[in-house]
Amino acid sequence: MTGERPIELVLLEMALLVLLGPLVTGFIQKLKARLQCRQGAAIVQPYRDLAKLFRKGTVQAVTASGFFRSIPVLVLAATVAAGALVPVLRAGPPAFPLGDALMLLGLLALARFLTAIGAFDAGGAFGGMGASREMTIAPLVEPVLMMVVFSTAVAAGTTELGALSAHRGTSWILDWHAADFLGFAAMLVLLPAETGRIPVDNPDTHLELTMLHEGMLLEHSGPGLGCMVLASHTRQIVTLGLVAALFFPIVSYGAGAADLLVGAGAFAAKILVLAVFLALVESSYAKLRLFRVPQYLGIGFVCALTALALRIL
Amino acid sequence: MTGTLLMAACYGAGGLSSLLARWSGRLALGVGHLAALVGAVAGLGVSLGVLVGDQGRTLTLPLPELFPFARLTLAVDGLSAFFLLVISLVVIAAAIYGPAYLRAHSPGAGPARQAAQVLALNVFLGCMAFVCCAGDALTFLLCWEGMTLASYVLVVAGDRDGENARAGLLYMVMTHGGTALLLVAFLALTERAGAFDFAALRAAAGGLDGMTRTTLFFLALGGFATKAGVIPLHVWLPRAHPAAPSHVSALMSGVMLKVAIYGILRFAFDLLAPVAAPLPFSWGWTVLVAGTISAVLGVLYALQQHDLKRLLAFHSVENIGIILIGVGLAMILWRREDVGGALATVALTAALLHTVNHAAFKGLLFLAAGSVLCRTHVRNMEELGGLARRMPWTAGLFLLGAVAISALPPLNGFVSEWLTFQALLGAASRFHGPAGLVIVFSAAMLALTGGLAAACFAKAFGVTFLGRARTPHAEHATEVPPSMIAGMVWLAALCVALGVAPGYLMHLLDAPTTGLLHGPGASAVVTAQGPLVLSTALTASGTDATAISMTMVAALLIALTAMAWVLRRGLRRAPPRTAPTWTCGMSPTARFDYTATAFAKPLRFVFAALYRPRRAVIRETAGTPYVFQRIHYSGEVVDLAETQIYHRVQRGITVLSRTIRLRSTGRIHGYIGFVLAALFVALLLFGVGQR
Amino acid sequence: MSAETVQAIIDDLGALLLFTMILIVAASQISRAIYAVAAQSFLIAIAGAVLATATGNVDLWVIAGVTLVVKATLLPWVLHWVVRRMNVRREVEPVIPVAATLALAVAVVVMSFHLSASLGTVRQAITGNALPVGIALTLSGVLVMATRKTALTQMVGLFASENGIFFTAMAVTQGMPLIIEIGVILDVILAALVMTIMVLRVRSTVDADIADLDRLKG
Amino acid sequence: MAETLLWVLPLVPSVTALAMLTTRKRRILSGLDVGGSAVLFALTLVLAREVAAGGPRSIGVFRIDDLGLVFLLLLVVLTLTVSIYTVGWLRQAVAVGNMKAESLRSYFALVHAFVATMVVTVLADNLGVLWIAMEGTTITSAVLIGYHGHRHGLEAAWKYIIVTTIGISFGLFGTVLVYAAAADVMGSAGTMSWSAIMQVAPTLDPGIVRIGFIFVMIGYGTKAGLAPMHLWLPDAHSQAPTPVSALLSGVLIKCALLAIIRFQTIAAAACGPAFAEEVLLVFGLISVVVATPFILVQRDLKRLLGYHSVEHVGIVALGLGFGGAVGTYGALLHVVNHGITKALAFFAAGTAIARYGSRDMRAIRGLAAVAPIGATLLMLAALSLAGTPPFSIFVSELMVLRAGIGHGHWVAIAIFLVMVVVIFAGLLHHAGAMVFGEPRGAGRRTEAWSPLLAMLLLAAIMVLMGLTIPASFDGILRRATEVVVG
Repeated sequence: MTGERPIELVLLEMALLVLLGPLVTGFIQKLKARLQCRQGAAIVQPYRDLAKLFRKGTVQAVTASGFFRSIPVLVLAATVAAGALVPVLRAGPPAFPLGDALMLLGLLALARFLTAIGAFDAGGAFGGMGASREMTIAPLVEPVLMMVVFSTAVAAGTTELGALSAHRGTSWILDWHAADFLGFAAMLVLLPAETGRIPVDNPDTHLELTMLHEGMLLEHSGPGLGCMVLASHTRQIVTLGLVAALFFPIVSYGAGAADLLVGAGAFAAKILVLAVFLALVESSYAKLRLFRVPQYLGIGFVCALTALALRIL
Repeated sequence: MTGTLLMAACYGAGGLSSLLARWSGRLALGVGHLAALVGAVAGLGVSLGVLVGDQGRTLTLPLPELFPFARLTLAVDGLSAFFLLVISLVVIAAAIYGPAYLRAHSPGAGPARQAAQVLALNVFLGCMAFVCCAGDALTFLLCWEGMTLASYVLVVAGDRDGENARAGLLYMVMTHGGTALLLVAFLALTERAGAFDFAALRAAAGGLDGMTRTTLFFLALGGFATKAGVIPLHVWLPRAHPAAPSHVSALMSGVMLKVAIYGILRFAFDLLAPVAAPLPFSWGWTVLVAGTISAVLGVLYALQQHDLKRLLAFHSVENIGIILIGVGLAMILWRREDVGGALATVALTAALLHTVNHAAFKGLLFLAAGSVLCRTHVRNMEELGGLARRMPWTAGLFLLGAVAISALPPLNGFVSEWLTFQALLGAASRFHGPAGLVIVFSAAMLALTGGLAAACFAKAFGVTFLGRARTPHAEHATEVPPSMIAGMVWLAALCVALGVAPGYLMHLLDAPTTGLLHGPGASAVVTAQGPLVLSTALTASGTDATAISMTMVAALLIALTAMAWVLRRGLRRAPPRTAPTWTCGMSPTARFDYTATAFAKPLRFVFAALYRPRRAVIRETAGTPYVFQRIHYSGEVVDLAETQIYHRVQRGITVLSRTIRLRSTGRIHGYIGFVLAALFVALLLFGVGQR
Repeated sequence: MSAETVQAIIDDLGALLLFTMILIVAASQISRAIYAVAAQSFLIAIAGAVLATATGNVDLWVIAGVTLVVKATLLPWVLHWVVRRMNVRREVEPVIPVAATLALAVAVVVMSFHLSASLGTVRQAITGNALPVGIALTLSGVLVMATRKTALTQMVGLFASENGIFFTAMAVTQGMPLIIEIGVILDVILAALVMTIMVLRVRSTVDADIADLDRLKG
Repeated sequence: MAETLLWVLPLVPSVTALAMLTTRKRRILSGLDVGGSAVLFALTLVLAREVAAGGPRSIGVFRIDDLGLVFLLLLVVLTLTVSIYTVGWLRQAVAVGNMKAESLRSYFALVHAFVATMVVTVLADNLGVLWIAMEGTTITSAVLIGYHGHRHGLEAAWKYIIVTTIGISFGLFGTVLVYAAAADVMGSAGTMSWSAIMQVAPTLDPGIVRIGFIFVMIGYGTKAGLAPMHLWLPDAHSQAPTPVSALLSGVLIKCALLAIIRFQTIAAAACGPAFAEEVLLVFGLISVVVATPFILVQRDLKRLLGYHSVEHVGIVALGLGFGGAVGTYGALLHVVNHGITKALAFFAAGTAIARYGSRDMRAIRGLAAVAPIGATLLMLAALSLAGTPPFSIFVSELMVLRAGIGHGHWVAIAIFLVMVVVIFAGLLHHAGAMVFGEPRGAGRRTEAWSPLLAMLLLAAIMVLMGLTIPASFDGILRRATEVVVG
């Protein structure tokens, strides 16, 4: 197998993801604004928000229990840990085995689970509503994600993301199999759901009836809310990174600084493409009713299943 | 050897201690559970002795000659030892937890009831332990039925209401039917072998032809599946388990079902396995598909339950399904070198690992639910809420169990499901064509199961422990006594240990895996890169191993948590203020909290085709139809298997019997006529023309 | 007297017995049925006497005598006494039409002859038609019990089938050991007594025929 | 010694019966009752020892071999426990007026006469004597069944006496035919002694023996309660006084089975074992199947137990029908186990009925609350009857199953198991409904000691036989099996 990734590189990549997460969000927001012929906020706006949040004090609901304060911490930790599993700069498995795609999805699921718990804690109707909807969507998204992962893993014979992208090698869209196209299509369908964007969720509104993820954050405030927001930024870029690792080649295998820079550039480009896609989708579609979402995800499911079938048959 | 005897002696003593109830029920409870505890420790010793000791070693202990036609023996090999280990681990917790629970839950219980409970409990434990240690068919059957009978007593002895009796009846009847199948399977072997001990049965099975072999296997599978609660044979489970005292529920759900798994493994890989040939395809595929269906439907039904213990019981159906997926894969792959290789070991390891994991977290969850129950006397979670502040220990431990059962890292549930996934993927990459599709589909279903389980436990934990107390029951709850907490902590520690450092258990799995598969042991395959790393080889060539390290991930999580905690403290040290929850400006009450029904409603819509939900809305309007005085909503989700199969069969039999009974006129002429007719027909049938 | 003659006589007696049985089956009044049974028992006594002379077996004389006294005289008298004692309806009340009963009886006779014909080797072991006749008598006696309402007719049918057994016992085996025969007869008497007592008790407590009670069912 | 015992044994109950007529006092009567039964019990044990030591003995028309010994032991054990039970039961029955104090002596006398006739049936070697004794049991027990003297009792008694008399008149016919076949072989030295006939059995004419056996099967089968000749049985068992029910169901039908077994051996020797086994198998299956629906939807507790006897007699017939050493062993074991368990069930049911004053199971609720011990015993009996370990019946049913599977009667096994499970459901449903739930219609009274003692004795035997088969008893059973299958 190619390109062992030393542990410090893994940590570096993780830190990179955490730092770049808000930037992606800012970029998407800016692009949306442009597409809607608005000026829009600066790309770095998310950083400003975070900085402000971390400087604020905390207001906690009277009914909240002891768990409430630690929820944001755990959520953030789980999400960032997931970030450690995505290959960013170089392909190939890490020097010391850490986790694979299943572990990544597991950590994201853990974060989501804890968020839902936190939403219940305050005891308002909105938190419960948000949690209910989130936990309705999630079980439908996860299997499809897994199937996409399987569809590539069956070919590569591993579920370790680094190894997967290494196996993908320098191959390019040209020699994709039909299965890859279908899998990628499924992934594109899932992306908005996983990143909490239109048409599944609307990150901008706090109108009770439309929001999923935001509803769970209602009772969080100050640094806690900051952690949650940072976590959602990270979650977004981690998901994009997952797609990249699964479907786009990692350009560089060398160990030199130059290779790393090339890899970084390539990664940035890939993320940029996906971000643009998200922005386009979000500004050209309307949000779906909750009970339409399963049908929407159904498209992804069918694509993924077909992709698997093509792999196996 | 001595350990086995000690175990028997302890359970026996525990049973006898029920006599103490004559003087003091409290004393009887204490002594009985203490004896059970010692017995469990002895069992632990025995099993570890076999598992850690040299491979392939088997303890055998002939019992006194009781029946002229069969000699009772005990034989503890790797597989038995492993299940004995699982049993003992949970029994320890239950024994610590039990006395305080029984006293707290039903203070008014008479000594007779307590005596019955202690006696039944110890008989139950002893029989469970010895089913796994049985060395011959008769011992197996006797202990098997003893186990059923004792647990039946525990179910019906709980409370004196008819509900328990009905649950017990259903339980008893279904398992009895299962035992009938087992009887046939066993006796068919014993009559060929001319003896009852397993060695002879093995030898006799060697000469079977394929058809008979498969028939016997499916008979046995039916029997065990009934006990394991595999859909559609599960209907007794969600009724019987909640009816028992909670620590007994923990044992029934966490351990007793596993004994059925033990039976399946014993039959498939040991007794009926052909000599040096792979198992027939039909076996593995049946088990795999049945497991998948049980997993998905089990969790789907669990989602719609509002009775805490019932919900947990349905999750047992789900987890048994997950275990069976692993078992089925192992059956499919075993001895098929072209596809199998070491993968059969991975599958079996996954199944066994999930067995012990499920025992740990399901036991923990049932004990925590029991703590809630004995403080609030309410099982319906809609009437609970806000317990986290009143029972912090119970809440925390329940949360831990919830994370574990939802297969979320870094706890143990994730490990076994990860292994199962790896086995599934490996099999999928080997089998091409429809077979591979089935495998992949069950992998997807397994993923769906995980997600739904997370949703279900978010609901269970959130509605039960968080938010406001909805009823006085919940308001006046207090934390349970330390002994009960200790019992739960023991299992919680198991969950964490198995989750963070699973590699160290693999050595204990060597004996059963090698013993059954005659191949490489679990540790050789799964922890090839050292105990900290779990790795599997997906391709037949063994290259491209996928490797994860639960330990590393856990460490990373802890480090990140510490860092995040610093962040969370904020840059400015402002003391946190408290304010009422925001509810659009209204003053919030408990009625604002999201109920379990509401939480599960979207999923009920999504899976309406499976649920067939029934809902009834009754509107009481004042004079005009536009003014509602009260709206009463009632909805329920019916168990398809129950309504479609069981009720119809039962109704059919009853109606038939009624009609037959009504036909009988009590006139003596009819009686005489029957005698005469019988003679006439008999003479014509047997008498005439045979010379 | 030669074996042929004995066999001939026994066969004729058998035919007569069948005739009396048909009388019993067809009887429309209890008293006639009782007379028919008495006649039947009388014929059996004759059969016993014939066999006794043929074989010189003293036991058979005794049995013939006992049969004459008990079954041809005592029991019919008891039955008559009962009939008078409780003035029951004198008519026999059939459960199914008499014609149907007769048809069944014919079926029984045919079956029994067919049956005994099917075991040829036994022929020489048995005197003539004794076996089929015996089976026919026994079965159609029970047939009467099954198709008649009143308790008395059932007792009549019972005695008729007992007669069948006796006839077979005599003809087929030249008589069972005396002690056994006596015991059997005593048992029959005892049973008859108990039954009579029961009939009378029911008649006295609840004014109904005991054979009509059908509360116990299911 | 043993020979003397052979003719002393039937005398004991007869003498007791006569002695009963000398007094009217209940206590003295009960004392005589228990005493007589105890003496019978003791003497039987001595006899059993003798036989175990010196093999079969015979004197005159009486003969004891291990086959008979099995039934004799069952008989005396049940007689003793019934006597113990009767003490307390009678006190209660007289108190509520079910039994008239002045007519007690006739009751006791009849019971012991009944026992005496049964002893004779078990000991009889001469088939004629066997028949006479059998008719004797019919007459005595008929009077006992109608003892209460009310309408239903008399109806049941009438049905019983008429049907069984018809039945065993067929039995007599069969006996005559077999005797004829024997006389045909032995000539003038023709005898009705079973042991003598067994000597020449292989040479008997198969055709006539076959017809004889069919007659005997139907005849004694009626008495044994095999379907479809069983219809009298639920009536009789439900109407008789409880102790008599226990005797009827525990011993009497077993005596009829003994008669059938005796003839089966002859038939097996004369025309091959296959024929007799076929007949037994068919009737066994019919009995098991026919009993099921009536058990499921039964309301009368004692009728329920009656139908259960039908089922279990069917199981014994199945065991004999499956044949072979295993099947016969299992059948004989089942005879004993069912006798013990069914007696226990009748006792428990009787106390429950007395407590609630009704046989209707819908009226009996929450027994566990008002009479814990009795309720437990009832539940145990029900579970054992349903065939769950660790109770005796499981073991014998296991043996029967072994025989069936060993001989490959798969269809019979399938039907049998399905019925057993369904019956299990029905029985446990009824028992659970009676034992659990809220008690109504009965207050918590202390449970009388003597019925409890009797029941505990039986329960002890039941559990013991479920956990082990004592070597001595096993020996008896083995030799008895040899007697049957040679």
